[in-house]
Amino acid sequence: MLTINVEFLGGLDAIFGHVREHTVQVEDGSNFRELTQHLVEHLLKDRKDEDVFIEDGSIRPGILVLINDTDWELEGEDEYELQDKDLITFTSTLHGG
Amino acid sequence: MLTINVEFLGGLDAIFGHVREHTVQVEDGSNFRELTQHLVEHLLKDRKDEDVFIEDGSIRPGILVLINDTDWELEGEDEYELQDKDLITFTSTLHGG
Amino acid sequence: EPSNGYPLSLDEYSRYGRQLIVPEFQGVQGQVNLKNSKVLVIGAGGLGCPALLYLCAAGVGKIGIVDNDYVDKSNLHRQVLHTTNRVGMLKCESARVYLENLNPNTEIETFPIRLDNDNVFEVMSGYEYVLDCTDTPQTRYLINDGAVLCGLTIVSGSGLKTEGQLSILNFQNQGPCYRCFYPNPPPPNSVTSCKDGGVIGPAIGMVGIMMAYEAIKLITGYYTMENFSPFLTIYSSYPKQSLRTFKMRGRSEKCAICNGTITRKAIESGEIDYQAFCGTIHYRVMD
Amino acid sequence: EPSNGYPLSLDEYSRYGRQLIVPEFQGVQGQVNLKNSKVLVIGAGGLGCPALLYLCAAGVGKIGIVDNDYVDKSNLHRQVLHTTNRVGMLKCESARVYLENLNPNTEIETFPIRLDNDNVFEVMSGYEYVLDCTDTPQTRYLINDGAVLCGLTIVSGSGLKTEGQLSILNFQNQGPCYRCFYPNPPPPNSVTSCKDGGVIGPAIGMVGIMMAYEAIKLITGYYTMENFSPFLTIYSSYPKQSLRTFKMRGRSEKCAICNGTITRKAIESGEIDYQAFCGTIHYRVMD
Ligand SMILES: [Zn+2]
Ligand SMILES: [Zn+2]
Repeated sequence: MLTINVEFLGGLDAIFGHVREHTVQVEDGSNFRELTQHLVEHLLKDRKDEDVFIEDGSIRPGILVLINDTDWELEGEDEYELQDKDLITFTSTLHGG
Repeated sequence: MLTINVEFLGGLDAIFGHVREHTVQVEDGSNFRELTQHLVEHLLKDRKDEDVFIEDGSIRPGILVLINDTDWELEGEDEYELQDKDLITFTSTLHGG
Repeated sequence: EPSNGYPLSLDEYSRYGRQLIVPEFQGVQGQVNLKNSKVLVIGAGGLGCPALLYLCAAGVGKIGIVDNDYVDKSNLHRQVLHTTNRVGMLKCESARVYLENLNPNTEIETFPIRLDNDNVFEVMSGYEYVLDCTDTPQTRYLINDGAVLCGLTIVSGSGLKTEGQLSILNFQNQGPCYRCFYPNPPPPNSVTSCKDGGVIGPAIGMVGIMMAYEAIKLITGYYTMENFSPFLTIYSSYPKQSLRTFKMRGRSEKCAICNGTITRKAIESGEIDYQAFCGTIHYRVMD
Repeated sequence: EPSNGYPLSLDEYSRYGRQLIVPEFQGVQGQVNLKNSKVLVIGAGGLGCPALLYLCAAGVGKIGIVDNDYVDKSNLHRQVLHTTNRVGMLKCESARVYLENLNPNTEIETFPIRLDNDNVFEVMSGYEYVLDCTDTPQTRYLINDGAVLCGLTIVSGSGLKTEGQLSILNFQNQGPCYRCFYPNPPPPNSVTSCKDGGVIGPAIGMVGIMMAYEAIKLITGYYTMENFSPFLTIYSSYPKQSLRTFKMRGRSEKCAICNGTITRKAIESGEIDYQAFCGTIHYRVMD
């Protein structure tokens, strides 16, 4: 099993029990898409909030995803193969001024 | 040998070749005092600047010392036994306002 | 005015001396660059107020302020460039009153208008840098597209509640832009404004000052194509004040503005409809 | 004035509404705490200006400003609460002019004096929090000793060139103090002032806003004996803007002020000589 550290910032913790930092276990060889599925199934408090997090099978626009402090686009997005002790950060883009 | 990461902030890098981050090797079992001695002998550019860094055989007042982001006073100061991959931070206390 | 071949006047040396002796500031050349720079600040609210204060104080030669809002009492807990006795005044004019007293060397141009497809190119012409201090996605996309087409580097800031975000976009017209980062807008119901979500004054103040600082680094020439790397910095204030910087993607070939799919003509004709792109904005109705 | 049993007036709800809806602000009680709070700001310079702006805007009930300096043109690149047309005015009075317009709800008390052994207790009496926005070690030790003996929590900030430092000291009269952190002063020749070393405006501005924010967290009741842990935060601005927070020692039994060795009497009699303790201050001569 892989141990993955997950954090929800920018107010996203609201749909994950108001907890910002989580540690989850996923199977060896899992990719990012499988982690997302795991988060929806196990960490999301209310499945009605799924569309706050997911749109068309991937992370919805307006949520930034960082893999070890790097834009997930540089790491392969949904296809990224998870490594043990990865830090995955989700945060809302903010628009207020 | 132990690999120790050392950083000089708050302008202290000026006497260490204007380089903020260094990696040094010290012998297993070394304590903090021995690291300090090593820095003076190997990293200090000009031995005339020793009193900017050392006073009465220890780090001079006005320099903050952190061991892995923790005040060195909580870690035993000069007697602290170094661990492999420790991060040691030296920074000047600032007084400007 | 400078005289006898010196690049700055005695008055300027005495006003700016404390900053131009700091090595990272790039010395007298840094100050001369600031003096010759033209910076457009869009939004004179929670982000714009502190950004304007520090840009003007530092000696930016010309500052444009775009805002068609009026000072309201509910702004004053965070919009510290406005005052109780200027409630009801246009924010851009309220800002001008103070900034002209802070530093008479800075020329202030005010635009009491809402930025839109028809005026964005005219407003941006003549400016080199733009600070996006606005508060809706559609305005952020509009500023982005105008800046990419006009060649302005963008300092982008935002904040809400206790957090903020900071980026440099379209760096030297070669770095990634807002659309490169965010090709698709967020669903409109996921967007919260400061009005609805609230914001703590110093939280948005921190982001505003960081924006002014990034603009100063750009103008003084600290950033180069060699050392610049696309980033997004996040400020959080609880439980402790902290900053984290993430490494971000570069310019994208798929970006509709960077690859030329969206043209100036398409924007000016209204073919690019920012309201439609970002969805119906229910939260605007609550103004 | 509040009426009908509401803790805040309608005017106050409209002025502070955007901040008091943020959960971390502790709601209406947070605002009432601010309204009833008395904060002393020592130094109306590079740190004091932004701190004063955001404390006053947020609704602190009473702010004392201690500064016997006059506004000089060389201050204005960073001391954004003063203006060119107020050059030559006392800084504390220049600050008052602006702050009274920013938020008439805040009572401003000015002290156009240099803090010393003779006046420190009188100045501090009646205040609950003190922001140390000063620029020499001897004043920092004096403020510390006065605050510990008078029971004030200290928000301590400092900055130079491109960096800054931030701490909360003597938290609820139980946390570590400046002397706990620094029992021995630095050698006088190692101390650089903003005058000599220079400072970039937004760098010191960031620390000033952080100080205001920490004061707001203290006053609104966010920090408790349970969640408070001694810290020192370092702000750096090059190559990127960053914050790092270090875990610091607790109150020290060996600390001369915390353990009662230094008494009010010893300070008032001049037995404690801060000038002698910190050494001859050559850089003061250069003023
Ligand atoms: Zn693009
Ligand atoms: Zn103490």
